[in-house]
Amino acid sequence: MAHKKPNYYLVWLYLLILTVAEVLVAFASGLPFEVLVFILLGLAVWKAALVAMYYMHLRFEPPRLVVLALAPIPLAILITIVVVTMEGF
Amino acid sequence: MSRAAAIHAQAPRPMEGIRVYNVKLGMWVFLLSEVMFFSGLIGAYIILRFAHPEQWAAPGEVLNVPLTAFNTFMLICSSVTMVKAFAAIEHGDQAGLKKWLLATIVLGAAFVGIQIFEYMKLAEHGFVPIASQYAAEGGPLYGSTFYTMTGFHGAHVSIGVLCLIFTASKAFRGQYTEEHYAGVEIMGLYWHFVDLVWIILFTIVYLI
Amino acid sequence: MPESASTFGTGIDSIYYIILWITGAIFVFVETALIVFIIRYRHREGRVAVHTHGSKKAEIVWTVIPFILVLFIVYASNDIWLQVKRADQEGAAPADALPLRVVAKQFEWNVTYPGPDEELDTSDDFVKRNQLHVPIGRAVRIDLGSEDVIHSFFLPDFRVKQDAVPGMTIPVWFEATRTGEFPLACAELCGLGHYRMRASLTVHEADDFDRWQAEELAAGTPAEVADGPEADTAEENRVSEGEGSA
Amino acid sequence: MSTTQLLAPNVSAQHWADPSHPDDRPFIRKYVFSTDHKTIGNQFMFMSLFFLLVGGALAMMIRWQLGWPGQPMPGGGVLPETMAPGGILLPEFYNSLVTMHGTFMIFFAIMPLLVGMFGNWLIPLHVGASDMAFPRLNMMSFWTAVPAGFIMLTSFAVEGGAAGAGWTAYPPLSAVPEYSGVSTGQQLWCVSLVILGFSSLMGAVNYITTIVNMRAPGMTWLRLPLPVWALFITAILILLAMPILAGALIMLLFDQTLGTTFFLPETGGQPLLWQHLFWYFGHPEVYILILPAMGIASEVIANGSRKPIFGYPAMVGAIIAIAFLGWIVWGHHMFQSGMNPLLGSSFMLSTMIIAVPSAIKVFNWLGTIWRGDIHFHTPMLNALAFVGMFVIGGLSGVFMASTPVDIYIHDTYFIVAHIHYVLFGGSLFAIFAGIYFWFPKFFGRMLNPTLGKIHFALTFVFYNLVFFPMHNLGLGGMMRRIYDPNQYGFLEPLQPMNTFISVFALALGASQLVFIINILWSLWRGERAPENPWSSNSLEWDLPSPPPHGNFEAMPAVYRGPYEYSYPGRGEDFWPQSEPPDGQQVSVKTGGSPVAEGVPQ
Ligand code: HEA
Ligand code: HEA
Ligand code: CUA
Ligand SMILES: [Cu+2]
Repeated sequence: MAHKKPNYYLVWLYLLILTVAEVLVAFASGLPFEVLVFILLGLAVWKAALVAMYYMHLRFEPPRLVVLALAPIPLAILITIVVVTMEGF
Repeated sequence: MSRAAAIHAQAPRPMEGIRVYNVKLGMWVFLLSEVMFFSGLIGAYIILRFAHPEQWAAPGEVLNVPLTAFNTFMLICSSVTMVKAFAAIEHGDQAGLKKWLLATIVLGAAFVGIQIFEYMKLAEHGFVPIASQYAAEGGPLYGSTFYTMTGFHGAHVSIGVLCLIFTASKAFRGQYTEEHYAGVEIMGLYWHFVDLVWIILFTIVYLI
Repeated sequence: MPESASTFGTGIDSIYYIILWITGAIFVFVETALIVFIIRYRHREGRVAVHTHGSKKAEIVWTVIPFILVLFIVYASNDIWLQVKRADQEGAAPADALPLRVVAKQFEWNVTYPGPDEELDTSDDFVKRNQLHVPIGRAVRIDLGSEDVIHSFFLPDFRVKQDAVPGMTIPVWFEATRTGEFPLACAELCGLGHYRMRASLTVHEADDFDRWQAEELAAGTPAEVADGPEADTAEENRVSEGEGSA
Repeated sequence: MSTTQLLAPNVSAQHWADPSHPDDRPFIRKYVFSTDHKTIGNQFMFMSLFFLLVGGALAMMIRWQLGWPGQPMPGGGVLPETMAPGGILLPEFYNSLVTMHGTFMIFFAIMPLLVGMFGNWLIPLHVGASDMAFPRLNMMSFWTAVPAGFIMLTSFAVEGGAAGAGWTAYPPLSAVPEYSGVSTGQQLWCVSLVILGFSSLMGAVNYITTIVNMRAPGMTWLRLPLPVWALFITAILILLAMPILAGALIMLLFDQTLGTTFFLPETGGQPLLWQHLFWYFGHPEVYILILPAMGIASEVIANGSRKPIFGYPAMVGAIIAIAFLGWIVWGHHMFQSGMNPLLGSSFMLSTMIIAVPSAIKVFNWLGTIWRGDIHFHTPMLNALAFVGMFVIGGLSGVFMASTPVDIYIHDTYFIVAHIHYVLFGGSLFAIFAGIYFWFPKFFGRMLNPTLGKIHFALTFVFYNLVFFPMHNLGLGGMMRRIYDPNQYGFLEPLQPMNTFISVFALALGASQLVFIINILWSLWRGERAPENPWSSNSLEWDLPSPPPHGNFEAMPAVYRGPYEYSYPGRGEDFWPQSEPPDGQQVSVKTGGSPVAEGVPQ
């Protein structure tokens, strides 16, 4: 292996803690909906990033592959933003 | 013609592509289109929900969050076992490979099982995608989007399990080695991706 | 294009002609260049092509010029676009507009008139099928809806087109500048009767319009459309008989 | 993983052609279930040309109805009662005709021709590889496209007839049988396109991997022939756009069959949601249909005018720019749909800006023939026609991009004119150019130039007589997809023009017979093709026609860009990419595969 192996169990622990955190935030914290959405999405993205970086080894791949892998994200975000901005319907 | 002169100055050298072997690159490229597929579904979900918030019951009211949280836990575990299998074969540890692959299969299958169970419970409660027969709180769009998104993810997991079984059978025939483990690696990529999608879906479908 | 019969029609046409001139010029320029080069540089014994990989300068020129041109077109188009389409926004449509409701369904247009009180959903409303009557020189504001599929409310002479989408009520406005009878067409494929989903728009002199309205009320035109196909499309109106539409 | 594994994965496991022992694949592996990219390319060619023929035939019926409304169609008697009793087309059948014409032409003719055929023919040869990265996947890609097309065809035969909601299939019309009178046909339409999506997806994965990873030594990004660049970007568009369509189609299918209501307003569904998803796929799709055509045109024009392509980097940049902008303009199909007008304004801006990279391409083509030494071989003629016609189509696009003007011309024949100027005048002429150009390489025989020129002349003239007047129809206010314009008083004066168009449309269809005959005749009787009939530069022309299984005998080496024509001080006016500078010897081992061991299999 060209790179030093990450501690997979540690990542696993992270994911669990974050999941628990999510559920707690969603139900136990009386936060207003807008804030809630924000935090929850943040946590979800964080978890997703962990999986991609360590389990899918993106962190240890040549940069060009990383670029490739991130390519569709803007598009995905774009369509969502545009459709959300249309109080037109 | 300085430009033209420069043209053949460069001697041929072996191209390196992007230093990732074909099968792996191919899998990554395929996963990109998967990202777009789920973005499409999620985008639709967001539009419909923005247009008709009243059709969505409060989180946990209709959907069984504890059960699904447990299911999420299992899927996350299956990711660890998968990556351990990969780590094992990288060092030619055949036993480890088999052990971890089997573990992944079990966890994956369990996830699908629990999801089916969840569906049946929900259906009893009148939570169905069909507008005409919808009985639960909220409105039919809630059900339609829920079943479509989670259903397609479930399908991906099921396919993943089948592929895992295939991979495992090859592993048991000792067809992977320290040098030849591409099959395991791309299997892992797909599996982790499915996990990743679930992480997102769990949040936006169950918690928000 | 048919002569414009609405206040903003001429404005829209002028944009069309601006674009026609710009693109026309480009068209002539490009095609002549193409033809001239083709003839001028056709293969001849002993002709050698010039070996060049291009010219930064030239490329910058023909990147910047089109860019400016299109920005100009956008700038020229935008105001009138918003004026036409944002019927419910401040300053777009005149405030004193006459409110009407048009509901499309396979394959007819049902027009609800507010009656003398000029208020929709009041007792003196009345409904006509496939007949749109408006006064001249006064803006009309139409709440456009659909009962079944997507149709498109198309008044060629008025440069008005707006899809009628089921589940949505979309505001449309225009102000007639000519009296007479004009076609109202459906421009969005809406089933096998799409090709004949037509109606007529009649523009009256103001007092003439009131007279017409009075007559209709006297004749006791219903506030609800009687179902069943309209007379002149009754024969061969397959959907409302055969497959039975909504 | 050790660096040796990372290095040059492209040289690993390529099975180069071996002249010493003959290709001994059994017939079925060689011609039917072949994994050879050249064979698959040929298969795609025959399949798509067949569907082009089908689409054309449907167009002929459309034109008959519009030219002579309500007249019994000659030979129409053979059609069943449900379509054309006594040869008179029914309105519901007309809707199916229009829908299927658009569907076949876009999804089963032009797309597989440009992507399936040229993609397979050109990519491995142009980058100097022995085959695609995943030959078996490649084969599957073709053999999933076939059933998709078959399903689409059979939908004509089912109860209620073929899909009739337009190729854009707007719900509720497409989702509720009661509204359209079509049920099974519409569902088959969705299923077929989902399957086709899989096929395209497999192709795209293959192309991207091959181009990124399997370029021969010296084939740097800026030495790639433009068709490969175009196909690379196109593959990315397919990869990211097709899944969106698949998702939307599946939701539509659920609405049709399960009773969900994604697009049905009664219980809160959004008809506009479909339009957003469809066009979010749809506009990238139309660039999928033009970018490869642009690449082919560039190749042929540079070759025909014996000049380096004018501004190669700019050409590449323009392709990328068009593809990127293509993602943020979809709303221009929805200006009149009830979408927020402010959104309309921003979509107008982004749409207009696409004119800029397109301008770069057009003017660089002009720059390429400028002071060239133009040889008018059939491919060149078609390529020049491509430039001329694409400009017309593009400029008419600018009218529609202007929101106020679009109010009037939306859903009129002005749009139909635009469609055909970009798709026929653009894509199809480029396809003709490409077929005339590469046919010899892949079938070992030249296409007959005389027939070729006749075909070109007839097509070019009739094509313009058919589609240019459609602009006027549109300005006259004639709506699309109408079965009988004469229902409207204000359209009756246009009938003579419609008849005129129809006459030449029939002529246009007929003149395609020349092309068919030319192909069929040349396949067996055509004169044998030399290695390099057009004295062109790219790698495939070093190989025998047709190239052997495995293409090259060893990893080829590349020394320069693909467009070094008329290089000063050289004997001949072309300079193959693989020719080593000033007579230095090619070592067969160039770039060899010492680093290949241990790449995971
Ligand atoms: C190959 C396919 C293809 C291509 C390349 C294009 C290219 C373009 N299209 Fe087209 N389009 C279609 C296929 C295509 N289109 C189809 C099939 C439909 C109908 C869908 C349906 O059924 O509803 C459609 C519909 C369509 C619409 C919707 C119309 C409506 O329904 O109301 C619009 C609106 O903006 C549009 C715009 C454009 C523009 C701006 C371009 C631009 O990319 C064009 C850019 C090119 C040029 C501008 C010419 C060259 C440039 C110069 C010579 C430089 C100078 C130019 C200027 C300064 C202006 N197209
Ligand atoms: C690439 C795409 C393409 C092509 C080539 C064509 C070709 C033609 N189209 Fe096309 N058309 C569309 C794409 C295309 N069309 C689309 C997308 C629509 C919109 C659909 C909708 O509204 O939903 C449309 C709609 C459309 C309409 C509008 C219908 C309506 O709105 O009511 C009309 C009407 O005249 C028409 C006519 C024609 C004609 C006469 C041809 C002629 O050019 C046809 C001439 C014949 C051929 C080109 C076939 C020749 C065969 C070969 C060359 C193959 C050779 C075979 C072998 C060697 C085996 N088309
Ligand atoms: Cu209503 Cu077309
Ligand atoms: Cu478009």
